[in-house]
Amino acid sequence: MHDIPSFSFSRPARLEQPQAVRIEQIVDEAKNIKSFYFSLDADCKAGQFLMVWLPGVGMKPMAVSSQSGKLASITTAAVGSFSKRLFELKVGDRMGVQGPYGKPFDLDAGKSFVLVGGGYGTATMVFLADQLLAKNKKVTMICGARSKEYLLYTDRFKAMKMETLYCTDDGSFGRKGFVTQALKEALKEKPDCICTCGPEPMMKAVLGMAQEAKIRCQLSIERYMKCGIGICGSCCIDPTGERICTEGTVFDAKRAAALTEFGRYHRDGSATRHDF
Amino acid sequence: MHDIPSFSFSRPARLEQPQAVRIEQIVDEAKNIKSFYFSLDADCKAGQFLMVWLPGVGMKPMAVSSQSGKLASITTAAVGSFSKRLFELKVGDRMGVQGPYGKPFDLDAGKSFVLVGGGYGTATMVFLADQLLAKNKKVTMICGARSKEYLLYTDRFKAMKMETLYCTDDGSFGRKGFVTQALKEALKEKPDCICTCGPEPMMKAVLGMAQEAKIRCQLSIERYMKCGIGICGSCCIDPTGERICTEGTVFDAKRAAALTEFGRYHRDGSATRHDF
Amino acid sequence: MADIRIELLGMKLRNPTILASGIVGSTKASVAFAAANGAGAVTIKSVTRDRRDGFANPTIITFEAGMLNAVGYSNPGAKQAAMEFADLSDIPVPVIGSLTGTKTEDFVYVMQQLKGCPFAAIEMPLSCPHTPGFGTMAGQHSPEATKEITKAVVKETKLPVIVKLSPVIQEIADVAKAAEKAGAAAINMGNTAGPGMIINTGLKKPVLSGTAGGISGPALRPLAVRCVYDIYKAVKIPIIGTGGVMTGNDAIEMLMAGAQAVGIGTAIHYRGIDVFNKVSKEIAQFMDQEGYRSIKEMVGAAHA
Amino acid sequence: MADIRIELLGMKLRNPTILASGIVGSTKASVAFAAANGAGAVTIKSVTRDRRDGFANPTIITFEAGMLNAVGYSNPGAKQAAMEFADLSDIPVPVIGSLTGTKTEDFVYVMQQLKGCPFAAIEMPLSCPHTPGFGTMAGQHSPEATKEITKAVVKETKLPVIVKLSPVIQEIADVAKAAEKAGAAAINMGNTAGPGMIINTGLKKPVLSGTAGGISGPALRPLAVRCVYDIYKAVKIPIIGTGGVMTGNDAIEMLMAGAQAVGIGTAIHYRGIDVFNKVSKEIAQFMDQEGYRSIKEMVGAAHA
Ligand SMILES: Cc1cc2nc3c(=O)[nH]c(=O)nc-3n(C[C@H](O)[C@H](O)[C@H](O)COP(=O)(O)OP(=O)(O)OC[C@H]3O[C@@H](n4cnc5c(N)ncnc54)[C@H](O)[C@@H]3O)c2cc1C
Ligand SMILES: Cc1cc2nc3c(=O)[nH]c(=O)nc-3n(C[C@H](O)[C@H](O)[C@H](O)COP(=O)(O)OP(=O)(O)OC[C@H]3O[C@@H](n4cnc5c(N)ncnc54)[C@H](O)[C@@H]3O)c2cc1C
Ligand SMILES: Cc1cc2nc3c(=O)[nH]c(=O)nc-3n(C[C@H](O)[C@H](O)[C@H](O)COP(=O)(O)O)c2cc1C
Ligand SMILES: Cc1cc2nc3c(=O)[nH]c(=O)nc-3n(C[C@H](O)[C@H](O)[C@H](O)COP(=O)(O)O)c2cc1C
Ligand code: FES
Ligand code: FES
Repeated sequence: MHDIPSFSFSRPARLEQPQAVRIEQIVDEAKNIKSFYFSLDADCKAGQFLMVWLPGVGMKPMAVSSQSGKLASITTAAVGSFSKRLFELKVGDRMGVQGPYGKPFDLDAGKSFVLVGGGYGTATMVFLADQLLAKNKKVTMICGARSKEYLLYTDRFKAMKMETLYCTDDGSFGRKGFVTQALKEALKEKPDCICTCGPEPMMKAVLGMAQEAKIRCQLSIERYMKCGIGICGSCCIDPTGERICTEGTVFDAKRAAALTEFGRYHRDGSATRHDF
Repeated sequence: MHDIPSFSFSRPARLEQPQAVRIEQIVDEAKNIKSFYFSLDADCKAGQFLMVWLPGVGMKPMAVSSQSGKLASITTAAVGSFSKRLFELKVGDRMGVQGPYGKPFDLDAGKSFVLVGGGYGTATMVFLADQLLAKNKKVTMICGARSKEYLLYTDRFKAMKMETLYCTDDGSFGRKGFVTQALKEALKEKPDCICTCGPEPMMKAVLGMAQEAKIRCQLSIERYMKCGIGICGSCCIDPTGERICTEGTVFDAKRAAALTEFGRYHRDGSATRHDF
Repeated sequence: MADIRIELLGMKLRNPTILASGIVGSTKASVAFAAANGAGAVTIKSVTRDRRDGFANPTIITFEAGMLNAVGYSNPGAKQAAMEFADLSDIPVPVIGSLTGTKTEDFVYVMQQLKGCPFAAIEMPLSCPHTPGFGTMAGQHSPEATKEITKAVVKETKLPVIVKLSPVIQEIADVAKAAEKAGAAAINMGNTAGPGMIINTGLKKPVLSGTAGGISGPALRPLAVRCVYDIYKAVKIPIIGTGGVMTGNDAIEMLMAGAQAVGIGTAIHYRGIDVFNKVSKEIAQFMDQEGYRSIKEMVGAAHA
Repeated sequence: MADIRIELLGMKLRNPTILASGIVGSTKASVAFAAANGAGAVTIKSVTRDRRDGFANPTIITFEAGMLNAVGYSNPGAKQAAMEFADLSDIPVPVIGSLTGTKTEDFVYVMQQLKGCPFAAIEMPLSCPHTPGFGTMAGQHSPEATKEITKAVVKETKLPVIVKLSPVIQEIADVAKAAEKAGAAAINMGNTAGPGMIINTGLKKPVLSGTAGGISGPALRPLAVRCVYDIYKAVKIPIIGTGGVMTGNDAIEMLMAGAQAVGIGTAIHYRGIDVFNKVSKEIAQFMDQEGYRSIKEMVGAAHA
């Protein structure tokens, strides 16, 4: 009945609010690293994150580290006030979870993938491996950590149909040295795509190697996040102003290489700059 | 992702606001009665009404008197300030239209129908005849008016595949006398259903005859209406409090007979009672 | 099933949903219709000293986030209303009378006229945002005016008096305290917000004939919840939380903010006249799932 | 196609959509991103004297009728902001600086710090509803405070100063007049409403860490339109209409109420960062269909 154009648009069906979930299981993954399992009524993809809310404490972005049916998990490193309070939770306790958010990895970027994870970035890589293997892709996983006790998911990896290469700075498990060493070797097999998530200097090195070898590369980038939904701007990156929560978290090599800020500095919650 | 029931409900998709429409055609139907045609992007059913808005003047309920494709019409009697201003509009002018609202007639209440219309209530009856004939029902139309010059749709009726009986108080056209006379005869053919819309004393008489003859009967009832959407309560009828705009306009004989107010009194915009 | 009955101002309610004033409610039959569809209690449309036609139509429209109304207190006046509501014996739930006016004397006059009606409580809006001479347009929502009008009406009746506040004042707790001090038995928090305006771009005119109207429905809820939350900290008298309650979860938000019952109006448009039954069922479902045994356990829970 | 360019305070805008303050905007890159997606002009996030972390997260959530935020003016402080926005030569549209403070001296101080930045205009919110010490929580939205702060900042700069008002005051025209008298070059009408609160019923807590937050998006639009309509009758300086503009039709409602341009924030969530392009296209489409040749023809049309 409109003579006048009504310009209707489809409203987001989901309310962007935390929902109360119950913790079903807690797994000690490594020194100061735990996974928290809870039921989640949403489909997550590798590279996406959830906003996790502890009332009175805060709300932080956390990568999805697994999802099987309705059971999903995050994997958290105890580093500061939020993560330490999260560690005090027990099975049966509740927390708020919102999301998932962010653009995920492209699972169809080839047939063979090399995944490079460092620190809790491995959370994203193990979930990506799950999803790639489900699509019958060939996967090589490279994990780095300071030492054996910081290595994540060693049991989960063992049960997965892929090659896993461990690197520790002190040689306490797998090879001694950086993941870049292992990656160099893995590149000899000419994989179709490299995916990486971890400390930014590590990702920057991986990106350089991929570009040199002319192999496709996808990176999951982190920035300070408040809203997760593209409004607050705290995750905007120089010089394009793209929002990591919305245009990211996953960038391909070309888009990542254009980010002058990448590997050099980042901003905190007040938008104050800090060098890496 | 809800642990907590979210109790979602489907929100009405349509905004209940008048939309600006352009008057495409104006037809002089009878003395002080005109039809206004305009394009309407909604499906109307007989028994439903539109809210017609003239900015600075008012907004009034008007029965749908036809719809063919996107072209719909109302038929208005010039009686007071609103309708007289409506009569000043020309082809190409704009007005606001909102709706349609109300529960329509049940077209599947039988195979043969007798329709009894009086005054501008005939607007509803002619549209109902259109819709019944489109469903291959047998239709007999009975129209009443004071005199020939007040009879509506005589040309439209002629073109329709049904019998039409005219009654005028002064015998200036068709038979002399009330529609009840003609209805009495028509009932001899044992129609499946009587439908009526018009002055309330007329409808009350029709209802009585239908009940006596044990023939199904549907009535389109009017009450003062402000919102048309079931909120203001100005159309609530005694003793059930049903809203004519929402639970009506069409009532079957049983429900109508339970309305102690029907045929006896009605309320104005301040809810002050007036006897018929 | 959880027990969703409550006691409020001596009234026993089968559930905490109350038909808000002015959504139907001008006639006894219309509030009976809401009762027949599950309301725990019903409020009549506000009555003024004299008969009022209110604003010309359009008076009620919706937008994508809620509803706008500028009805303008149309009602048949105190004397006719007193007749309409003289006998409420066939309504199975408590009926709350509502009255308003432009001057304190008018409030008192209407109260006197309605004395013979068997209402369970009396409510007074001091908070309509769009009717000249009334509510916020007349400054009735200030702590001072609230105190004066409340005192005068409380003196006039033995019934508990509910004062209905406007969510437009940021220091809402001050107004609630003024009402409490003046003898109010409860706060209804509250009325519509705004006023707001919708312009039809094709006809280049504000749609409501009153140009601006009170905002109700989903758009209003967070504002109303915040006000209930603020008032709960400030007063001891019970609060009825009104504004945008659509679902059981919305009702529970109100309860957790500090309300003991909820008013429901606009939701009738979104979910039908039986929204009272639906919301009550959803409240019970929530309680069963979360292990609450009584409504009381949830009241004010967000303050812990 | 219709000509949708406008002139506002000496700025030439390719279309009447302006990125509202605080939706992205802390960095040059972030406002450039909005410009790259069609904004006719962009506003930076408000800057305060000192660095502020703002409220803890959650700071931004949505509900079915809009958005709630209590960010709390997080920003790196005036000195760092002055460096961030020192060179704007690569941004293809006018950039509006935004500053705020708790005291008049702070407004002046930030203005002095930002003097070197090539902004096209300066905007000052006196209207944040949820940050202690600022806006309505500090009474900055009264006519008196508006006058004092505006005067002080206007003295400090040659740039046109836009004063951003709060929709919570019913007598909004008085505030706009105070701003005009004090030398404001334009009114931005306006900021978020409320504040409002959302309680998570499972965790029994207000979701925002600031408990209450400003209401934006569709829920706000009728309120903002009404305020623009009221102000248009009271002042001669141009108005930027901000609040719940989602579509071209919404923008035209603002224009017809009396705005010369529209601010857009929350719609980025509903329709993506390119909402500026979308709304501009829809405005042009409407104009073509209805036969308008310039934006000017629509400004204030609802008052005729
Ligand atoms: C997309 C994304 C995915 C993430 N996934 C995980 C994950 O799977 N596991 C995990 O343990 N952590 C993850 N983080 C980091 C996590 O959000 C927190 O930063 C971390 O838990 C530290 O918070 P804290 O309060 O315990 O420590 P703090 O002492 O408050 O912070 C330690 C450091 O964490 C960073 N940080 C703090 N708050 C944020 C924030 N809101 N957004 C981004 N960085 C912040 C800052 O660099 C800070 O210096 C992720 C971050 C992002 C952006
Ligand atoms: C469901 C319904 C369908 C209607 N269909 C038609 C129609 O097809 N053609 C037509 O000409 N009229 C129709 N009407 C009546 C119409 O709404 C107006 O009442 C009529 O146009 C007179 O308005 P006025 O201002 O010109 O005269 P007024 O002098 O204002 O009113 C004359 C009488 O009309 C009645 N009336 C006035 N306003 C309303 C109102 N808002 N709602 C109901 N009754 C009112 C009152 O009994 C009043 O005494 C219908 C009414 C209803 C409720
Ligand atoms: C059409 C309409 C008429 C109203 N009339 C009155 C009234 O007469 N008296 C009153 O106190 N409140 C009146 N109100 C306010 C409602 O009682 C209620 O406080 C408000 O609508 C918010 O609740 P809701 O969102 O559930 O509708 C009216 C509201 C609407 C929508
Ligand atoms: C997350 C967020 C942050 C905001 N921060 C500011 C701010 O720093 N300064 C300001 O003047 N307004 C701020 N506002 C208000 C907006 O500029 C705008 O006035 C308001 O959101 C209404 O417009 P919208 O409905 O288009 O979002 C903020 C709004 C939001 C949603
Ligand atoms: S986290 Fe707010 S815009 Fe990305
Ligand atoms: S016209 Fe308003 S309820 Fe029927």
